[in-house]
Amino acid sequence: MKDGNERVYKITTDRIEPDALFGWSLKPHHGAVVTFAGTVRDNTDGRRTLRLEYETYAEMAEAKMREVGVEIRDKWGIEDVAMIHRVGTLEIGEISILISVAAPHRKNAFEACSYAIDRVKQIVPVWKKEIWADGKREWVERQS
Amino acid sequence: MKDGNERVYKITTDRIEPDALFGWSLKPHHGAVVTFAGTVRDNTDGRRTLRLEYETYAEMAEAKMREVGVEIRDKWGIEDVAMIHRVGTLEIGEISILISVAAPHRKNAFEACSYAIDRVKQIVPVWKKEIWADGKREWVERQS
Amino acid sequence: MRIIVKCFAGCKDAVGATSVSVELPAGTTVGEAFAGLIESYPALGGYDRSVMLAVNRQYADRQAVLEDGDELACIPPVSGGAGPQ
Amino acid sequence: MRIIVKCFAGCKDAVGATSVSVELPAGTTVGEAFAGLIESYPALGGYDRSVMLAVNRQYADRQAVLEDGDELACIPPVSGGAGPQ
Repeated sequence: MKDGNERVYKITTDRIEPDALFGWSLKPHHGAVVTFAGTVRDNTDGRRTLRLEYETYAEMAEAKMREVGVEIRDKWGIEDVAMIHRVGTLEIGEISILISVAAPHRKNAFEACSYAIDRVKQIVPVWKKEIWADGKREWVERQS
Repeated sequence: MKDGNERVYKITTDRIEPDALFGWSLKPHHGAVVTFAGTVRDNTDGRRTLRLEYETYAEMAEAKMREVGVEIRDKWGIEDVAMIHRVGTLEIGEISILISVAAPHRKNAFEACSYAIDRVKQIVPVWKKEIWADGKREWVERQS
Repeated sequence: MRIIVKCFAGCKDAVGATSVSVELPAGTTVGEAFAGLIESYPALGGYDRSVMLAVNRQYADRQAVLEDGDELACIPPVSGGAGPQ
Repeated sequence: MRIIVKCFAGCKDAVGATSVSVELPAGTTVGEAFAGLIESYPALGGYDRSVMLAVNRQYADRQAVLEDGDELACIPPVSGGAGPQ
């Protein structure tokens, strides 16, 4: 648990552990921590995936994640948001993105965490390439 | 990561770690894991809390948690729900309840996790006693 | 017939025990049994409107009829999980 | 003036490089610069409607005017996080 106002908005090539952000967001006046982990699925629309390769525009990505944090502060008054996005080669089941939102009450924390991942997928410059089980490699380039 | 259909609905007196349920819920076809941690706050409506004491009707509580899991399967088709509730004496910042919901897509996972904690607070027989900083001790008995 | 009554949180404090055994006439309903408990333990009266009653670990209507050996639980409003909302 | 163009994902493949340096007349807009890139790298044409353009790490309108030393980034639809929805 941290007492200061540290926030984490980070791009990393390291493996992300599911509890990596818990201590960063939790403070003594909080009662709720909502965490979202995006994980690598073994298929997309039924087509088998072998692994994913993520690429980023790192300098801009961290700034855009921070911007999502500012939006959340303005909308819900929630200060304690942390997010980390992994890039490089990821295997099935590994965490690509982890977002943690801590707040005194749970309703806001759920809304803010759901909003955070929606916004990340809109404005944070990270791309993934599907390495399909059939050997093909394709950038995933669609809004979602 | 588990391949079977194990589910966790557990009352415990042990400390709950924030990643305790991650591996139980995640499977290879999932892309989203939403986790809710309820934590002990240092105040209620501004009054200082020293710690909390939780009591349960254990045999019924685990069955009721399982029932919430069945409701989620019926509503969203989500199989992979895990929840653990701690009882006994808890200090500020410790986790009283942890709920993890894993699913192929995130929207359902957020909805189901939020629903899970709402329902737990309605039907699972667990009570907490506030140990106030001023020395008073009081059962918290209100619907919320 | 004889049933076991389990008491939790504030109900436990009102009764002064986590569990009591009571003798009741056959055909007694859940609601009648709780009314009888209030007579024996007047402090339970404060829970008459808010308590939920469970028979053998399932929430039960007050009209439900008890049977010999049943476990009746007095469940004040629950407050598990985290704080309100 | 001279600007740096950064290319990612499919745009990078179309250009064949992560970064190119281009010489442009003063007053060139973001949109004009991208049109010029399509002339040099026709495979970029497929991104004309979907690409977002950023100047110095801020998303920019196509009408924005570039300045010497700017970093222009060609950003195909992003696909970070987890799968769709």
